[in-house]
Amino acid sequence: MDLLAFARGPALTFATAIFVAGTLWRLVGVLALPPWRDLSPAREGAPPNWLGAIETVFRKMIPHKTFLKAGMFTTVNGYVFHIGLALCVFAFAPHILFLKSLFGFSWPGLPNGFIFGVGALTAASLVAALAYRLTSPVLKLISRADDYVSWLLTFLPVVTGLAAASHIGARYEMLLALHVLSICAFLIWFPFGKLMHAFLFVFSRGATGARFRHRGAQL
Amino acid sequence: MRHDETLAAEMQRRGVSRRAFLKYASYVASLMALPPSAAEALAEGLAAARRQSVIWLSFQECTGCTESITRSHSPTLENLMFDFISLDYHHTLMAVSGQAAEQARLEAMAANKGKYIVVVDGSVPTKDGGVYSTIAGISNLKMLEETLRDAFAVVAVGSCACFGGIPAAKPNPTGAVAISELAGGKPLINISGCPPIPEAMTGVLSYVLSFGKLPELDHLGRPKAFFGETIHDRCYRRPYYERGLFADGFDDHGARQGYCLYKLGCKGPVTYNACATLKWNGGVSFPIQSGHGCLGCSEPDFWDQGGFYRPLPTPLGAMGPALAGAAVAGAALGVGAALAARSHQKTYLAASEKEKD
Amino acid sequence: MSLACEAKQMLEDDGAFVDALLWETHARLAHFAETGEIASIDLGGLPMSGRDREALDSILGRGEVSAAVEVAGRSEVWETGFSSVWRVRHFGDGTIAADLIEITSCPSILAADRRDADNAARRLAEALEAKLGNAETLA
Amino acid sequence: MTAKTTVSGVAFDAQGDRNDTDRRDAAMQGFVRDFARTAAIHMESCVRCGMCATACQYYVTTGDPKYTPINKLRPFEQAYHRHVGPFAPLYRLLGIKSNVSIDMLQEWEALLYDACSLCGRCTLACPMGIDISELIKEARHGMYKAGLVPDRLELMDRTTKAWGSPATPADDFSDIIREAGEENGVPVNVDLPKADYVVTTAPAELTEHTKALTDVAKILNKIGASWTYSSAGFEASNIGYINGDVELQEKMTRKMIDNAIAVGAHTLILPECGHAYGAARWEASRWYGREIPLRIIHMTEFLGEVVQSGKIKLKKIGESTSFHDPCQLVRRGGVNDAPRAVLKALGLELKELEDHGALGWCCGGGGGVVSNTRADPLRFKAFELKRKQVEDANAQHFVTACGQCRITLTLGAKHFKWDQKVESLLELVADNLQD
Repeated sequence: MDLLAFARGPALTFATAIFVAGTLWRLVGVLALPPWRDLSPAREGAPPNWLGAIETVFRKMIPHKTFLKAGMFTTVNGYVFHIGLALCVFAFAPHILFLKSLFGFSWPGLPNGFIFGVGALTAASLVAALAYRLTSPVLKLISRADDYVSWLLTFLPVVTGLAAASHIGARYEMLLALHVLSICAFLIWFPFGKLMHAFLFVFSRGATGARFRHRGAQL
Repeated sequence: MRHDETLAAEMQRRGVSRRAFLKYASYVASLMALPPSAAEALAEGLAAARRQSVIWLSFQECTGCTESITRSHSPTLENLMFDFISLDYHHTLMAVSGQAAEQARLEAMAANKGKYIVVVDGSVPTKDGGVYSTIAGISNLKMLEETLRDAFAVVAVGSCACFGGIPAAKPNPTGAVAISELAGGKPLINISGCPPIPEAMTGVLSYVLSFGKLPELDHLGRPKAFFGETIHDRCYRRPYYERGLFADGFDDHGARQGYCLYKLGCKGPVTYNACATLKWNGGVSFPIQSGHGCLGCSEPDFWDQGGFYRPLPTPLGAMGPALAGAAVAGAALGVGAALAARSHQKTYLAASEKEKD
Repeated sequence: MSLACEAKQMLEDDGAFVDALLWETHARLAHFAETGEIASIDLGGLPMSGRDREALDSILGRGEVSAAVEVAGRSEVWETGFSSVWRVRHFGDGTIAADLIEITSCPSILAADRRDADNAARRLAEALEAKLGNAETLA
Repeated sequence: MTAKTTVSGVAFDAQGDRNDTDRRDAAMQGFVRDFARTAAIHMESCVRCGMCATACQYYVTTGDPKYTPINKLRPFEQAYHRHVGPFAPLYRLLGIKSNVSIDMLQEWEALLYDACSLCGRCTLACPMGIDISELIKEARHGMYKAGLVPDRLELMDRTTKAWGSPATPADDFSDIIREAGEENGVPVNVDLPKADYVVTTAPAELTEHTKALTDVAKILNKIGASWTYSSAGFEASNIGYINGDVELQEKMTRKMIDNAIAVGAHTLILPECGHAYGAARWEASRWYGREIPLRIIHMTEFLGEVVQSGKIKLKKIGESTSFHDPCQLVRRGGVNDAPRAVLKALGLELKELEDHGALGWCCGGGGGVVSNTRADPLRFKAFELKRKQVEDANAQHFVTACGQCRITLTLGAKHFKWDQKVESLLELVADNLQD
């Protein structure tokens, strides 16, 4: 079996299985903990908890202006690589085919040249994020191994993807195999590190949203 | 059969000038993307060479490779190859049969000891002592071993000989293996494909004949001149790929427009061969041009890559059961973890209560 | 313009490629004029369309010499409108087998090889002897 | 009780004479009991983006990264991962997340008590929506259990346990009320067996701001309500809530609620105190164990009600004012409109601070910080932010609706010799009642 067949075959199946099992393990493990029921009467006119939660999931997409004064880079750069990653994952034709094979439906993609540009921008943005993490005193203090591992495992699929698309560095099937393997590594790590925020943000924002909107407080 | 005369003298005897070598050399140089200045050296080499004894062994194969080489597109030019070599044994093409045929092989081996080239098409069954394919009562395994012993080099022609091919596809009932596994250190060239492009076969033989050495090979032993680039890299439909324009079915708008066949399972991006430039049937067409994706036939295990119509980026394994199992396991672990945490918390609280008392 | 039309256009418009080839030819020709070093450009491996080939030949044009060589099929050789720039096209069974631009005084496929002369001399002598023999017989 | 410093030179207080291991284990027990679903989700969700730092007055004014809000949670987080998180058994097995060390707890005491006013501004800045302030409050539960609390706060805790209030023995309460009534010429009700409204107090009103005691009486008398103060349940500030002493928090909650039920009140009025609102309005039912059969409202909500319903009429002051939003009342309590409606009824033109409402900066003294003298330098540093915004608003009055905020702001002004009076909304209303 060559490396590409290994990557597309057993490696990908294993990694995806770990991803699914780990993600459910972590989510269920947290959500199955008993809640502290809030018996206090809601503020008059407060939305029901589920609505407060959903409102907040969206509300938190945009930071308050006052926090942007110091957090502009974090916010803008964060948006750049999140949108970049989303476009690369969900709008690149080969990726759509991959997702179609998993979910059974597909959608139109964007031209490769455009995706390539987005990928390059995303890689640059990730490098900037790392540089910021390594230089900001606050981030240096609060960062831990998880942050650097998660960064690397996000960065690798982007650069191997760019290399594969531009045929730089090695033969295409080797680059493709490395790309798939880097995604395997990403998937395996995902449930155990902060990458999990891709799912957790809904619950995290939602929980605070329910708490605050119940009180009639703004977020 | 011994061949003492130079090819130039032999051709001259037949009233053919050295221009024939020059023209043939131009042709081969162009095929193999050698610098045009190499054409003259190639012509000189060919002219000075002796007729090359070639022993062609056919094992577990379908004769498609022989069909391919004998139907090369320009008999007047390409057939010169058959003037340059002496095909001393090829059981499909030779006139004699039976004992006489095997005798011819042994004679050629004796007469050209250390100089003859062995061409093999087909894979060799190794299971159960190789009983699954025999010629004249001799197993392929034994015949290969015997013939290779005094050969100068071996050329594996076709994906079966190069990589095991279809006989070695799962579940490989005969234990078929590639020639490379049995070549025992002899210089080996793989010319893969199912079948290989005829020009690749004649080009490589000419090169060896003229320069007395192997051309530059890739990591799979294939001449880079023909296997240096992917079908995708040289495909005329590539701009559609870059634009994200794909055929979604074999009879949809995209297919009629001639859009890229990637979504229909084309293996062009990972297949190294010259189909997109040399094409087939005298440069008439190649699979993608006629509307079908590349099968990847010149790559190892092309039969076992999950299906010809399975797009390249899709996973090879059956994900469904694995993921369902993982989901159940993950949820169970999650519930278990939550219960464990609760009991752990209770233990802690109990300890704390005790302390209070 | 729709995306599909654009892509089609992209496949067809490739005039820049022929220009590059002509500049390359010019450079080699100038070098030949200066040093006498011959050169040739193989068009076979280049991704040229029929249209490109037509464009190339219409610019190069036809010069003073045109020749056909019949060996292992047909070959056509002609000098272009630019002296010392030749086009050599080998056919095998009707299709193009090799297609070259050669920058030289005379393409080698046209020149006879001296090593063939020996055989030719013998054959000519044989032809003459045969002719003489015939005359004697007649006489 | 001894004042000590950690290896890195940070001061910490320790109560009791337990050995380090016992202390550490007690902290872990305190931490672990608080991880319910929401806290666990929040513990899992941090992406270390650092946005919370930009929201914290202690980080912004000092630039010291250790004041980054999420950093203050490190021991709590470590306890979570080791004992409660979904991978906790794995971590314990592999020894990946070690137990919290006593050194770490001592180091973090100042971060959890001196450098956090529980103002919750970081919660609004967190893109993941982590309620950091709530988590810090829960982390304090473990710190209290371990006896690692600033001595000044612990002193208030012990006083409350002994007296029923950090300000005065419950026995003296009725006297203080009656004296204030006489002094200010306002008829007061204390320890009536039955009343519709029970009014509660905060320590500042029993010591410095005694006029507040009669201000509320004046308004209640004006609307002709049946109301009373009760010696059996007057203390609303709930030091247990602030210190992380959950037993005391529960005790104080029960005392106040049980009394109000006994008096047959339909409404319990909380004093002008932010944490009282958090503890009673939103958390009381958690500690009381069931829904509470009466209304609990903040003084500001009460003022809003009587003003907006027209039960009282106010004289128009006709000047401009700025308003300091008490964090627990506005940001974490949702009472944003009532104080503004009252100011409007007073005919005051409101000049909002640059950051106001839910986004207002904390006075810097909440969460016990103002009582914790050890934190004074940090608190004064944080005060600079507020001062600048108040000066920029350039209004004639500066009003707030929380006694603790008022004390903190007044102390700050005094420290910087800044001539700015901080007024109470209740007092303004009481002083401008129309006959």
